Amino acid sequence: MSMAGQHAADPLLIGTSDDAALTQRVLRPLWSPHPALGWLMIPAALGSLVFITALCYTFVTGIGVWGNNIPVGWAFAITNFVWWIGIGHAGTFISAILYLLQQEWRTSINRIAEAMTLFAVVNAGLFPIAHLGRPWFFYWLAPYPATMELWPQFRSSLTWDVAAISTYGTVSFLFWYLGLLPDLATARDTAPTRLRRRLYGLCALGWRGAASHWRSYRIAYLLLAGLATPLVVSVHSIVSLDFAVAKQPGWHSTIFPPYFVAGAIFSGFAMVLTLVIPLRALLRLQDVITMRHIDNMAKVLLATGSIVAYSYLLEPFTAWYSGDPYERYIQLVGRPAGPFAWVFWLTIVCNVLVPQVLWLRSLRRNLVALLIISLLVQLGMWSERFVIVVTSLQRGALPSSWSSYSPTLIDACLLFGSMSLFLFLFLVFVRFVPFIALSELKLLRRKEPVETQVSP
Amino acid sequence: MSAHLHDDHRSDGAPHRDALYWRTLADSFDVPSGTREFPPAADTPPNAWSRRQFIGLMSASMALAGLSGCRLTSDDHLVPYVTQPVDVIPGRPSHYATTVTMGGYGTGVVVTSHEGRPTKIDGNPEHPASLGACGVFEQALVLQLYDPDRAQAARLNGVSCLWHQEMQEVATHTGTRGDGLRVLMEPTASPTMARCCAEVKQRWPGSRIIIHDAAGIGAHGAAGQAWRALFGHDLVARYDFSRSLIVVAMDADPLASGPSHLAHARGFASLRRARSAGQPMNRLYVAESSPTCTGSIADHRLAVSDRDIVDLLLALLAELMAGQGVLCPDQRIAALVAGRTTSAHPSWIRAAAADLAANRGAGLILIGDRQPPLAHALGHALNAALGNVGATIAYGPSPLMAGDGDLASLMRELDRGQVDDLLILGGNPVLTALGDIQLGRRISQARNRWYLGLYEDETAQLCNGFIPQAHVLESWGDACACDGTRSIQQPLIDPLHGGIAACEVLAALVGPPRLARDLVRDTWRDAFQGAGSIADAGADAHLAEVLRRGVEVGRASSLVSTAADWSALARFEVPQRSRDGFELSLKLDAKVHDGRFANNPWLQELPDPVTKLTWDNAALISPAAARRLGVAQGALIEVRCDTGALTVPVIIQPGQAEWTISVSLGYGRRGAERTAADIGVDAYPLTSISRPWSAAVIAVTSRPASHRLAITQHHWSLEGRPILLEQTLAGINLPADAPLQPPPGPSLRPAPAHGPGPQWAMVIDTSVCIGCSACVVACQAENNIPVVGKENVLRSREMHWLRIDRYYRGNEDDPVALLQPMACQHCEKAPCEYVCPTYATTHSQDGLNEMTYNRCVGTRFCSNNCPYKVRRFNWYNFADGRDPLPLARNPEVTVRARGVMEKCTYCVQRIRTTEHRSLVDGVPLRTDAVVTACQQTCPTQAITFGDMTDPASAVAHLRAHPLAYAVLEDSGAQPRTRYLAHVRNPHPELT
Amino acid sequence: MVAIPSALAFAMRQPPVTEQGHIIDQPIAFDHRHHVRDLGIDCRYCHEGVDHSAYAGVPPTSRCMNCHNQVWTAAALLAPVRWSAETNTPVAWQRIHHLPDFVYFDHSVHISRGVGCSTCHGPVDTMARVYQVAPMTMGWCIDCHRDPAHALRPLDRITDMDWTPSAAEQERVGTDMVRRLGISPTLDCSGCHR
Amino acid sequence: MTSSLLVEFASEEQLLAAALHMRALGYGDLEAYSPFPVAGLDAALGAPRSRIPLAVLIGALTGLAASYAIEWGATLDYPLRVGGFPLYSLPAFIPIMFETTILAGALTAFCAVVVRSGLLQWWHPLDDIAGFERSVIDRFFLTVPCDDPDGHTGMRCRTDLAACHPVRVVPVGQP
Repeated sequence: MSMAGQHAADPLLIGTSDDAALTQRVLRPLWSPHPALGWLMIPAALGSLVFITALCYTFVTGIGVWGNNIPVGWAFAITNFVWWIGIGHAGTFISAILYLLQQEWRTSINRIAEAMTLFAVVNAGLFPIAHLGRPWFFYWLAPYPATMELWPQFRSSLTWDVAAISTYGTVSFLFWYLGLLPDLATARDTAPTRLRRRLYGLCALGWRGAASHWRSYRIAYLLLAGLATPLVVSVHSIVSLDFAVAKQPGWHSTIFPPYFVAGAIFSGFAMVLTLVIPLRALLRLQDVITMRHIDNMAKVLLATGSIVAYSYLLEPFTAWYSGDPYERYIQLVGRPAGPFAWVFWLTIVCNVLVPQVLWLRSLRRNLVALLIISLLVQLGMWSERFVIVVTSLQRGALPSSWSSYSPTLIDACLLFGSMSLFLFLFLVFVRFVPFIALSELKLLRRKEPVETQVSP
Repeated sequence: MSAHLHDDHRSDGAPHRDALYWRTLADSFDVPSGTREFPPAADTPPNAWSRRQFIGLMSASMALAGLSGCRLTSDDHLVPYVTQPVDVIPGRPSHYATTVTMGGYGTGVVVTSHEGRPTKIDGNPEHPASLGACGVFEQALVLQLYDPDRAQAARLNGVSCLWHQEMQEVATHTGTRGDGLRVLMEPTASPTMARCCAEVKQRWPGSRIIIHDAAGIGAHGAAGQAWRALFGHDLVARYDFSRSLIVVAMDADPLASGPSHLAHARGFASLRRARSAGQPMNRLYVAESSPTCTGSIADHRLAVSDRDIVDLLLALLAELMAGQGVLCPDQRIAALVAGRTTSAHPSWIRAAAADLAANRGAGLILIGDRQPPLAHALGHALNAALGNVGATIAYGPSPLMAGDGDLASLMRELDRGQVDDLLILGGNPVLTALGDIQLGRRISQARNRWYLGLYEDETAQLCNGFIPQAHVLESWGDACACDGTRSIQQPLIDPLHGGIAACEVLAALVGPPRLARDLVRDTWRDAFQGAGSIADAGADAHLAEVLRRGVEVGRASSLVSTAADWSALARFEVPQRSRDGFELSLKLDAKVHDGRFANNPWLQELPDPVTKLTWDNAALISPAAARRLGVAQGALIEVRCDTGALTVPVIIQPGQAEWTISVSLGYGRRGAERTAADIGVDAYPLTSISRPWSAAVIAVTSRPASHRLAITQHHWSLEGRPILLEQTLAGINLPADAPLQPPPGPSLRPAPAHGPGPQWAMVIDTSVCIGCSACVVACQAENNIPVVGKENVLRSREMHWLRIDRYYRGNEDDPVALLQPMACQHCEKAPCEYVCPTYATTHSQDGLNEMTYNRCVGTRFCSNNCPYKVRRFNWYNFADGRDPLPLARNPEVTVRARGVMEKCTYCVQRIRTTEHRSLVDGVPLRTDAVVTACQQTCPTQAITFGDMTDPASAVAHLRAHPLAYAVLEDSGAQPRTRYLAHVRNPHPELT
Repeated sequence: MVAIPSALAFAMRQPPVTEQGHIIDQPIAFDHRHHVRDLGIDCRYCHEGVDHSAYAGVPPTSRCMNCHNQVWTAAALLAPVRWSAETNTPVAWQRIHHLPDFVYFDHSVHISRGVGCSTCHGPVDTMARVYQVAPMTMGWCIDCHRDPAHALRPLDRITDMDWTPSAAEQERVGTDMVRRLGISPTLDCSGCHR
Repeated sequence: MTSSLLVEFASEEQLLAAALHMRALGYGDLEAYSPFPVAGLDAALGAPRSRIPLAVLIGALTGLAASYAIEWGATLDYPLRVGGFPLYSLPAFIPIMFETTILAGALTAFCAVVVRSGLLQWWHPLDDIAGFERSVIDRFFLTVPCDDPDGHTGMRCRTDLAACHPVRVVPVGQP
């Protein structure tokens, strides 16, 4: 998207006279944290506790405690998994792709987005393991020299998934951590107490901003960005293959990879907005995260949302055009008029209609509206995955095995519990980690025009 | 079960947790040992503990080793016999031929036993009532044997007692004539029982033997009344379906119920396999109120109320006499016909009449046991007029023992206080007695009530004396089939709970207690004419032979000539013209029969052949009635009848007669059986002496509440998909005809390469599948398939590897039913295999789609990707927690733990065992040597299994047949299991 | 990241884990050295099921008494046997060779194909107390199933404890057996797991 | 004996200029410290071309090869028939090969940073100099190793540096 028009309109940085002040400003939340964070942590921690309890209960009793059945072998767990991994895509997208595209406006939000990615991947990684019938054997999906002389079956997209998710998790972490090193060093050298100095110093790995450091740093960061870019695209493509390689009507579709990637970034940006808007207000970050950031993210939301809408249009069309009776039934009857039709229509409303209002500049700049929209989009993306997973399975090839599905309390606990865990981790991050890329901001200061008044 | 049994024998600290199943026998010291002919029961669940350890959560730590956790099983023992029985080879199952009885009639079975543990029941090919097939009830007996709810001890007035002393006590105080002594028993065709009863009568001339049969089959039902009136004595009709080209069944289900249904089904199928236009094929007309298995494959099914059957018969007679010039056997019938003319269903009647007239001597009119005597008489009239009697129908002497009266007579005696000692031998009459007999209330009028029963059921609760009954697999006995063929019942195992056989009780009454074995032997010796030691030797040799084969082959009783005395017609009540309004039609249940199997988890979870309902009974109403009443599936309705009211959930059943509400009996049990408790509603109170099988409905009101019915199939339409192909006899035109199904399109994947050796394949002929579900139970018994309970069935988590899909075509009020047994299709290009990340499901050299439980991590992707959705998942530890009866498990099949997928394996254990035997014995493997459980038990032999690469094999032949097709061929999976299109033989004028 | 799995993979192959050589006390101090080597009793006299059943079988007490009601009738060592026979109580032997319940191993087939007792059970005739010799892992089974020739011997030497041919001899005999008996051991999962 | 001077600057421009100036005067082994990467500094300090890209390429290719070897080798090790697929189903191997390529590459890149820029060195002599911590906040430093025979601590360096308007000059590495 072209920034040309925007430069005049909105600055990316407001009213920070010099580096020292900027440093002071950005690290303030670490040294004198906002009390609200602490209060927020309590419900988040409790929710995480519920999550862990539900996980343990499932682990001990068996996944019969979920609503799954035959034919609906996958339901909430896989829906949550796809949802979380999708959300996790915005981080790397922002930090890698926008970096390569030299989009300056990524600077003050990329750290938050990357952290969000990590925590989303943590959740996403838990569900596939938890959904196994015998989770304690999860490592059978990894190649190791077993005494059984057996190896994983590499034609299964689930095996690909293991590789994709673990790679994505690792690379996202490395990317995040590498970018964090200079700021950890800054934190080390500005930390008020000796203990914190020690701790941040430890994490900073002895970074002291030497030219040699910066040299390898910049090259490596560029390379990581280059590696992460195809990774972002590949991971959700592979996730989509969990469905696309199957014969199951409603899954067996070639547009899944691009469609899933678009959806992933869509939901990811929605999550970034959901996190950034309150955070910005809470910690008074209007001068670092300006309306320009908000506006740009809103535009990405609009763009990806439109791609998603197009996919929604394309899916039933291909089904109809293919003439395949099973696909046709799912797409033209099963989903719009089947047992979970309301979820289907909810998806349409949230993912197709709602984002379109972002054509209006005024709404793109209305924080409350944006917050609501981004929440609706995430709801929509979750239900989209639910529709894909459940309604397809419910209406398979043999009508004799068509069945209903109803989630259980444990299903709900796991879904909302995982959200709490996510929130908890994020709050911890905001509390203890420099959540704005300080060194990059200092660089940015020198490129961008700096205004002095803070826009509301 | 397991827990319960453990409790019994905790004290001795014996090795209950051995991993080698055959060692369970060695727990002999657990059982009070006496002079046992058979090794006593193994009282521990084989493998239960060790399996839990192997496959359970603990094994996580062991997994890397790919081995069992040896450390965990350090108390793992090998316990040999002290003295090994001669006929037992540890690790090799033994097979015993014996007899099981239903409604008194015997069915020959072969029981598989693993070191004294009966695990499976199959038919005895030499027995005329079985011919190698086996019904659901017979098979489920093996589970009943180990039922933990079975009565454990004899008691008198609440305190345990020695039953034989008490019997002698009864004998002493009964006095010389025994006027106050009544024996109430189930119908029996057992020579030994007859002998014992005779001895009782001889000792106490004043005593009376009352026979009560809830099923009302044959001599004890309406048919019996009809025959007695017409012919002057008890008869039993033998139907030869293999020679009946036109079968007209009136409110009858001859193929799936009744003592000879297995033989009927076999005979019927023999004329149903037409695979080219020329071949002879029977045509089936069925008139019934509620769909049955027989009705499901009818060429022309008529949905009429039970009360209209008589009119239908009269109309048929009228049409035959008027339209086809058939001579009426008697004026009085003609008069009757003239008196009642109905214009209903003219085309059906015309077609049936034309067919019957055209096939004189090759037709068969059957009347259901629920119909009044008049209907049976008319049926006989029709058969006689058409010359079917003697051709397709033969009358033989009834092998059932004639009693001195029925419950009604007992009721009167009870009211008059003439009964001092009432000895009830099984049958749970308090539950099954007709409603207005109110036996539950009246029984207390007998001073001394003894009950011999398997369970502490409704009857036991009202009797002050109770004796645990020996299970049919636990005791000696004998029985006759419908055709009088005698067979011996031998015990497979010592009584688990010290059960007593009925004949032993009677014997103890008249003299010193004797073992059933001796009673049976004496009976047979006497029957084997001649006395003296030599003859005895001959008798014993004969007995041994019968024992080995399980049946006295070729000794059917001779036929009796029948000359009907039509004057008897006058004695039959002629039902008045049927009124409008609903009729409540009561029927025996396809799963719990008269209620005796209500505690059998296999049967409770078996989907009803028609409604696919499990763990419940319900009111079947027609879609039209549902519209009229404005009720939906599962809604509660209150049916108020002249005999009482009933509140039942509704099932909207396509093909149900519009004005008939059908409810099956045997539910709503109030006995001590835990499994049966709180399931369904008891409809017996609505029955009455005057109308044993129906009640006039006064009003039907819909209740606001509804009930969750655990139905295993929710969608009945084929949605126009290539799932089930049909063809009419006239339509098939071989060999010119091209295959019904075009060959599959091109595939990107290479053609499947077959390894050396046989390539196993299955062909299922849908033309002869009657949906009786015997195969489903056989599969469950063979493969240790757990029972999951109603809650899980409601979540559609039933575990049956083999299910029978039921679809409907045409309008919902009078639809055509389509049946399709559906199990793993063993696809050449199995979609389940390539999505499994751990090689848990793979393809074997001989073409099996293997499921390796111990390698399964439970991603369930295979099930998601299965077009046929035949895979089943262990959502919980079903096998340990809920599978009630570990002793009934087949040791040849792994008991699946929680979290693994499972499915039909083509009975791979049978394949491998056969292969091993052929290797060891050095004989080449015959392709027909492997018989799958479902195939073995199928009454109509609809299932064929074998090596498809062997041109001589039946499978290869059938796969090549133009009628053969693959379900969902367009999925490209290339299933190994093929089906033969459903061939029908409709009357040209009715199509 | 690589070290831990490989360490585990190594550990799982070690005798302590596979239970090789793990000695267990038996209720009766039965000495195979005496019965097999000294007395030369054939394996099949006691383990009678081995050539026609999946289970080799443990001898019933009556089998012991066949001889021991004649010899050593008063030996204290044999008191448990006599007690078992008198009280009709089976002897609860400790299990040495564990296979998981989902593994269906058929002795008779292996015997009939020329797999000797000692091939898997080792030199039982030299064991005071029997212990597990082979690792009994799936990999160990599979190795023979992939290349049976190195594990086969003439059918008349099945129970021969001293069958130790030279490599060449084994090669010759093995390949000959494979050819003559048309031996092709299954590698299908359902061969052992069902 | 060698000693060096730590020179502090207020802006990156001064640092850059100083670096260029000193190198022009023949001073080698200059090292600069800054709170953010200063464009052109590497050139000014005469840093050699980084070999990290090559390392990453090698690492990535190794990952690719390894995963291919594992997938194909494992399939051959126990050839089981699956869904009628050919044993060598390369297309199905590609996703994992791709992922491992990325993974190995990324790991190499990170390790390369740690190794090449001598991280994991939690203490450094400069850390003892008060005010040096501002190198990660807002100040720019240059270390000039000056080696003069007369023993006087970098007299000439100081004079040379005077032209670069340093905030201050601190001697380091004194015995």
